[in-house]
Amino acid sequence: MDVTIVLLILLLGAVVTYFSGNKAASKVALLFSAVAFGASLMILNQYNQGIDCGFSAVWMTNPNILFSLKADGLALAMVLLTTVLTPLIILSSFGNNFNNAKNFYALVMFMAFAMTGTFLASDGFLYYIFWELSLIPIYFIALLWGNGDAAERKKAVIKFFIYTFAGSLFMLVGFIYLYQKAGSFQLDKLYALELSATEEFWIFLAFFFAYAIKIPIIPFHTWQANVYQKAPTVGTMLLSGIMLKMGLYSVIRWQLPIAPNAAQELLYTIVGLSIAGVIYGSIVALKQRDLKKLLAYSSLAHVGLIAAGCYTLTLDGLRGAVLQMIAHGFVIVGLFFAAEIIYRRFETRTIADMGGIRSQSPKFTSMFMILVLASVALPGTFNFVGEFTVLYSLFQTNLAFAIVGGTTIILGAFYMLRMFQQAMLGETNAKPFADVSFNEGIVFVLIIGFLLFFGLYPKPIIDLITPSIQDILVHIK
Amino acid sequence: MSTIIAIAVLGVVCLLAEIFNLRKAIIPITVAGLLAILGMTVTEFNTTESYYNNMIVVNRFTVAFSSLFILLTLFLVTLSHHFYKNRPSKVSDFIAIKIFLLLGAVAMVSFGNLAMFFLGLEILSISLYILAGSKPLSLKSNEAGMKYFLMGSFASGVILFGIALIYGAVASFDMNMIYEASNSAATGDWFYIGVCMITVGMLFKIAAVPFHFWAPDVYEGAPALTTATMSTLAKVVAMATFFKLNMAMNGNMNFAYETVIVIISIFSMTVGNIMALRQNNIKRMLAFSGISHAGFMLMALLNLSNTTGSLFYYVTAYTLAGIAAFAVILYVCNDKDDESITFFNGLGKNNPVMAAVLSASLLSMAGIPIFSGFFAKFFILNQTLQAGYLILVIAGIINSIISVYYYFKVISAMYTKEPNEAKKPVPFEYYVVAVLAIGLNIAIGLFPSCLMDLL
Amino acid sequence: MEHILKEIGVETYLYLSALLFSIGVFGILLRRNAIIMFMSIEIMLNAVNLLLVAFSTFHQDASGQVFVFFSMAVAAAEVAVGLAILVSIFRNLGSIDIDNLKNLKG
Amino acid sequence: METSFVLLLLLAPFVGFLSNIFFGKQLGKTGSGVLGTLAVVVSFFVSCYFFSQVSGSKQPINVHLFDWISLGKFSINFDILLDQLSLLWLLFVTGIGSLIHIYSISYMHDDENIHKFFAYLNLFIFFMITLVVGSNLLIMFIGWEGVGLCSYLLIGFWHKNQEYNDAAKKAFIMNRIGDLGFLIGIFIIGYLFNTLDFNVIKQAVLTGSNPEVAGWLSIATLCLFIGASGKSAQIPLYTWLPDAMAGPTPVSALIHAATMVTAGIFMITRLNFLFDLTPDVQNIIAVVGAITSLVAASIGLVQNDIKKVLAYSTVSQLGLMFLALGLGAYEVAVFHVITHAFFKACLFLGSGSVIHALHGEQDMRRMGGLKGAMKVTFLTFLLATLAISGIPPFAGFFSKDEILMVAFHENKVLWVIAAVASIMTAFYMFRLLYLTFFKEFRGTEEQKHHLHESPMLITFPLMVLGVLSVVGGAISLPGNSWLNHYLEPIFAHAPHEAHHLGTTEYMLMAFAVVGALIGIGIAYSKYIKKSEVPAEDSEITGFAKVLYNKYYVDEAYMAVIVKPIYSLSKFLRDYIETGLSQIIFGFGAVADGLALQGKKLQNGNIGFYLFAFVFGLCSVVFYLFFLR
Amino acid sequence: MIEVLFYILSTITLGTALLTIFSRNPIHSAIYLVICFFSIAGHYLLLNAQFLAIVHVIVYSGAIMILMLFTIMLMNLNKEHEKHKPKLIIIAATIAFCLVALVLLAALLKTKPVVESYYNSGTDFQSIKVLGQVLLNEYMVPFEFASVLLLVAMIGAVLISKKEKQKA
Repeated sequence: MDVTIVLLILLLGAVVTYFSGNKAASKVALLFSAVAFGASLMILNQYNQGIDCGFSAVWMTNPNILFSLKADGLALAMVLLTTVLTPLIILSSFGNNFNNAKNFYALVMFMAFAMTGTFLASDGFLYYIFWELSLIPIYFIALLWGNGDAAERKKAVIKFFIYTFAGSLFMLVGFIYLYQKAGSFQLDKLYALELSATEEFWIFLAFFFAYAIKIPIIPFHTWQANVYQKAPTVGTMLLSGIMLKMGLYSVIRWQLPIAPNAAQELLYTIVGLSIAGVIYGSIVALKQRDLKKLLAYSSLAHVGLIAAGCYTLTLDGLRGAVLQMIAHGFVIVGLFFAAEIIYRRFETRTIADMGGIRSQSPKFTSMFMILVLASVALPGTFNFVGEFTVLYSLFQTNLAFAIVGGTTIILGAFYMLRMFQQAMLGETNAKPFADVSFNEGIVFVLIIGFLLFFGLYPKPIIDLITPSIQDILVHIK
Repeated sequence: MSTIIAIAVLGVVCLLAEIFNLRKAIIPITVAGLLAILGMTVTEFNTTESYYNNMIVVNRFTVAFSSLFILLTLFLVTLSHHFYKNRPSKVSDFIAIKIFLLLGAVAMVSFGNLAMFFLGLEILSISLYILAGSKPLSLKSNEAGMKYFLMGSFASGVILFGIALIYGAVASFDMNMIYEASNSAATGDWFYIGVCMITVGMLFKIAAVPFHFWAPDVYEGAPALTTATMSTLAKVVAMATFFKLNMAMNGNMNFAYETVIVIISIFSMTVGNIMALRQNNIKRMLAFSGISHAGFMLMALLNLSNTTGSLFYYVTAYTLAGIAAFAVILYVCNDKDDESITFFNGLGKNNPVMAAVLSASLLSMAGIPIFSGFFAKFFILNQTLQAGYLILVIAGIINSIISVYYYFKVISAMYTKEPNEAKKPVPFEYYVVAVLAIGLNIAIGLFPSCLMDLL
Repeated sequence: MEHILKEIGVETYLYLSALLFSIGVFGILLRRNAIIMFMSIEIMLNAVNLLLVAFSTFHQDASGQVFVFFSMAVAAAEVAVGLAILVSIFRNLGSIDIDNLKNLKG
Repeated sequence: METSFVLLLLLAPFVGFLSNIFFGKQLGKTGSGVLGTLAVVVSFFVSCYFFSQVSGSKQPINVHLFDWISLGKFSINFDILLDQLSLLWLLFVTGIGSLIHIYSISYMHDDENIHKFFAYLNLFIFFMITLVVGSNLLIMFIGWEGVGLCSYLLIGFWHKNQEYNDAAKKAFIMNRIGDLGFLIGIFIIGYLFNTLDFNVIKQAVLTGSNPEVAGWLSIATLCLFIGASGKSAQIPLYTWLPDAMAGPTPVSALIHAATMVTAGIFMITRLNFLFDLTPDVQNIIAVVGAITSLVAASIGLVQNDIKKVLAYSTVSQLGLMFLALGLGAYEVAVFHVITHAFFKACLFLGSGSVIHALHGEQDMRRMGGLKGAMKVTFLTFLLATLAISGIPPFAGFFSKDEILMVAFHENKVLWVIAAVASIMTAFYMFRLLYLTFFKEFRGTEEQKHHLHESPMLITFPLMVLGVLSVVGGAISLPGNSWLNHYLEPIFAHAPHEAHHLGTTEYMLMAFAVVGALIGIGIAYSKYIKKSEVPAEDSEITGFAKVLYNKYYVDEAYMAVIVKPIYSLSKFLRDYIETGLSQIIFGFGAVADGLALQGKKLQNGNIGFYLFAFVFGLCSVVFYLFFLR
Repeated sequence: MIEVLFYILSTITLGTALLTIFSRNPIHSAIYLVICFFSIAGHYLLLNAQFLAIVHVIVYSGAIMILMLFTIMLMNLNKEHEKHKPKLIIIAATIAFCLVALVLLAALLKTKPVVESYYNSGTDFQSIKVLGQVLLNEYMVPFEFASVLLLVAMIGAVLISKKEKQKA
């Protein structure tokens, strides 16, 4: 059994979901995504036994392109992240009633398929295809099932699409250029390529443009908050939980090993930029009125830190970044879900219109609180492991980076607690607020359980990703 | 050769069918005939031969492109059935003209002599003038026909002048002689002036900037099916012919000529895309999009020896997407006076399949992966970069970005806006053509090798 | 008349037809009367025909003259179609002024 | 065996937390209280067990639980270290913790969320234990942040009041500022020593000093001190502690007086071998400590909220402890931590008892004359007040006196500051005592009617703590210190046994006592003799007003830090974000503008089209034949 | 003599061509054009292409121009239909004319003059017989194509100009 099975299950899931009719769609999608999760667990098991789960077949001879998937620890970790979060996200949407649910869930499944492919692909061209492919479903999800004024939403979504598309096209140019040099899109061939300093610089920049927009690193982030706000929560979760990680993962998998010298050269600039994003995102988040927007900016701050970790080019940096990616994936999904739950009850996302929820719904409050705490990287949560490692790597690069980047723990606490206070605490709200339902509770419990368990015992994940990161580091150094 | 004869016979048969009152049978007969011809052509694939004093050449290039043209005509003829429902007495004429148009098209890619080239070109052009003006009662159609006719004849004159100069330099119209002359140092400058004028004429035919002005007006004014023909068949015929001419006449293209191609390519892409941003008529929008695609296709000329496959792939991808898009446009705008984008509002609700087809074809044109349009662009860009024109590649990239905007404008109109009219049934032919064309488009996207390795 | 080209030179024919061609271009740009524009196109085509015949003599080759036949056929066909379109325009518009055909733009 | 006991020690409060969170409602009010208390008592007994083991064997106990985080060159394990220092802390944390739990059963009985209260308290104990027993800095950091979290939860326990929530948030964020320093310190230490384990670091430091390490080490210790000053409320991060009095009084007693705020002292003591290497930083610590103690004491002079007075007193006492730490007298600091825990817990619980009796009244201007109605409370309160004022032979006298002595030996200026602070302490503590318990009752009639002594569950802890305030000094009597002896293995250098009791020392003691008596005397003359009652808020003028408003530090922080950040945030949100957005849309606008212009070019005029054609033709020909 | 004849004919050709495009009455234009065509036929004769000359006169003057004249008369266009042209058009047209003429002539002038001798192969290459052979042997396929072309034009002319029954 190789990793194609996961892709096939997800793709099949998308098709079956589409034909299953509006009523059954969500359940079918849940079923298939759960099966995909099971399959990826089996792959993981195989991998741990030392069996190679990669797949490779000739796709085109002219130009020379292979359909090749590589399943090392890093890729598997990200695939697992995707296949874990997808069922959770689908489950979280059970309280919503979407028009045309079959289309919606089919798109969700398709997006999961594309993102999984992105994580697995080891041929640059294939990777690019999956990368772009994941854009289309989210475009439609945000456009058709989003909220707010239709015209503004359309504007935000098309901006998002064009912006990210623009970035990735430059990456495509980079890939074509590399292909001219290497005669292949294969990962190892590209790794082995000897490029001149100028070439590396431009290749690095071409990739950076794509990733900086996707991640996003400031000042390329302007699409983010609006799309997060306008998209339906499921879409926001997919975007923030998984899709951002595509960019970060790609930095580790593609950009750094292909252009290591340029990365070394630009280290300070780019780490600096990423860290500036941390501060910027945090400060902007402080005074947001819209809960989803606030979370979007918090996400901006967090991924800025992760990106900074990636670009330090140290083992700790890369490892911490991957850990933090996973942790952030979970926590942000949880937080957006909390926002969605409030929206389901109060029909508002404006923080000022909330407040006083705690006394009505203790369970929800506790769960939300834990997620908030995880997001501010309280020790004991998985986020702390990642953030600590990343900050340590920043420190190894430069003390100032660590100090400035470290302000995230202050500012993060600042805006998150401020939000929590305004949204949840205070005099009991006049509007009734039902506590979490069973379905909702399950999602929270799973996410929280994951965060706490791996916060105390991250070893399995660390052991899974470390060898592949070391492999990559060999090419970077 | 047999292809050409068969097509001519089929055209005459159409005309005869009208005489014998077999009007109903015309389209089925034609479709069947075209299918047979297609089969026949494909079997010729590996032969390389020339007929009648090298008037007609058959090789992989001609067979591949001829097959594509036949396929496109097949689609167009199928669409005709419903499109000309209200003008039953003219069906035979329309179909016959389309078949003869195909004849001209096939002649244009399989010529071995400039006389054949010129006559093929004129058959194609005149057929199109007629088709463009084929709604005599509509002033728009008149205007389109007139504009196209005047400018097309003008371009024909320029091409003819070029041919004359080449004849003056080579003393023959035979392509083999011309090829030799182009590679010999002794050839006089007349030859190059001639090449230059033919180039300009062909640039007009593929609607490259600054010879593109006719395209939007004519596309908009002509009846929709004619626009479909022009934007798919006619455009790629011209492109293929241009490519073939360049191979024969410009084997060792000099740098200045390449520069001209680069500049025109960049301008075509940019002007086409930017102008398309503000269009409200979908045919007009597609005209501009076609101009930008012409710019992309021109890139193939910069790496002549390697790009045949890429070009073929590109034109196939582009035309299949175009046919699919026009099938939907015909369905939506059949009973309307124009083709405003607002008619597409809510198509996603009224008719999800057709909306999906149109979305897919627009995505393909925009170059979004898994649709073949992406691969087409990728292959072309790859070859261009191989030829060392990074600047052109970047211009192409930027233009792809711009193009996304207007393609997505239509897509989002289909899905987000409320329909402004009741649902109407989809004619069977439109449905079949749309699905088939987009299916083929996606299929060649999944298996690009099947076309890339042909040439 | 055997050696007309020896006396006049093929270049002179070139210049002549180039000029004639230019006049055709001039006409088509200058006039807005569709019929006159057609005539201008005919002038252009004739310029080319003249050139072809000159070259044919220059090369002592018949194919140039044969090509002229095709060119004439094309000219005839074009005129036929062009006039047909013109007639329908005249029916609709009562005029053949090209300047009235500006509805398609933008 | 040891592992399971360690787990019991750790998990007992955690289990208490979980069961209170999940089943607290079902257990009923008393039930959840008892459960919570039991959990801590279990931990207390386990601590006692370990204490007896370690003090017997003098061998620290090391327990490896599991691997945790791997970093580049080393990995961090979840290990437990039970040595003399951690056990000492464990004892008084769990001991005082147990007492306060007992107290809370009654004190919080009327609160609907009492099960949550106990859950949080248990969680706090759990984290405090983690903090204390961790064998490396990162585990300490877990506990460190964890207690911060519990502090946040408990300060904001009455979450319907947004002011309380503000206070909670402030506490958490201020702590986080310190935590960043702590984290950076951890990084530097990890970088220098490739480990975070205390014992390994200690070995590395003791066996050989790496010269290049020194510069970094100063930064590291400074950063750690910043961390400590956040948690232990030193200048400039002290302002959260007085606000933290928003929480229920047992919380103030447990977290914000006895245990959590001493975590900073614990950490510095734990790492004494590092601080010893960086005298510059030690000096900074001493100065900061002294100034904090003076500033806080001066603010305490005029406060009218009973808990606020105690809060500033806590800050002031913590300052004294830091002074001792800065002077290298770690064992003295520890001594004062312990005695302070006794009498300050007693004071807070006593004030809680008073507040309880007055149904939430905290303003001393509305109290008075309570000694009749609340005898036990008054008595224990008096003992504790005497202890904090430094009257022999109460516990506070010995510990405070040792600090003053050390200061006198090391630096006279610091000694003067500390002495002044001590005098002030005596004054405001007795001011508090007089205003609360003496003279006439100044509250409403209804309150007066309901005045009563608190129930047994409240007075029992008071009595225990009162006794401890009296006798607590015995653990480190001058000249014959059990504590110093006990802690010896912890320190890199031998404790300051230098002050054998000579003339100077006796002089100093006498001076301290006299100073305290002067303070008491002033208070007596003001509030008993002249029966003064502090003025209402609006009537306070002059320097007193500055003091009353805490030197306007909160306002300054607000104006200098918080407000600018808010404005920046608004500015970024309203201008920069939209601006950046507009730049992107700008590209679109440019293309759009071009499209509009282009539409004019596409004018439908065939003449123009032909002209363009001709022009293009000519350009191409011209370029190809004349320009190449 | 031939030279003189050539220049006279050339003058007539260019002059009538210019008159064609300048004359305001379409009928006059047509008549000038016919004269122009005759002069071109004269050129053909000069070049010894008698058959072509005759065909030329028949096709152009006899067929095409008659067609045009018919159309003009059919539409009753002998009056001046054209409005006053804006200056811009005149300027643009003149510029275009000058450009084309200059560029073409300059390009042609720049080419090396033909120095090799004009040869007379002596073989007959332009008699009717030879032309017929070339046309129907070598150029048989294009010839057929030309017929297709005319067929298309015929169908098209009918298609466009035949009045249709009014559509529903």
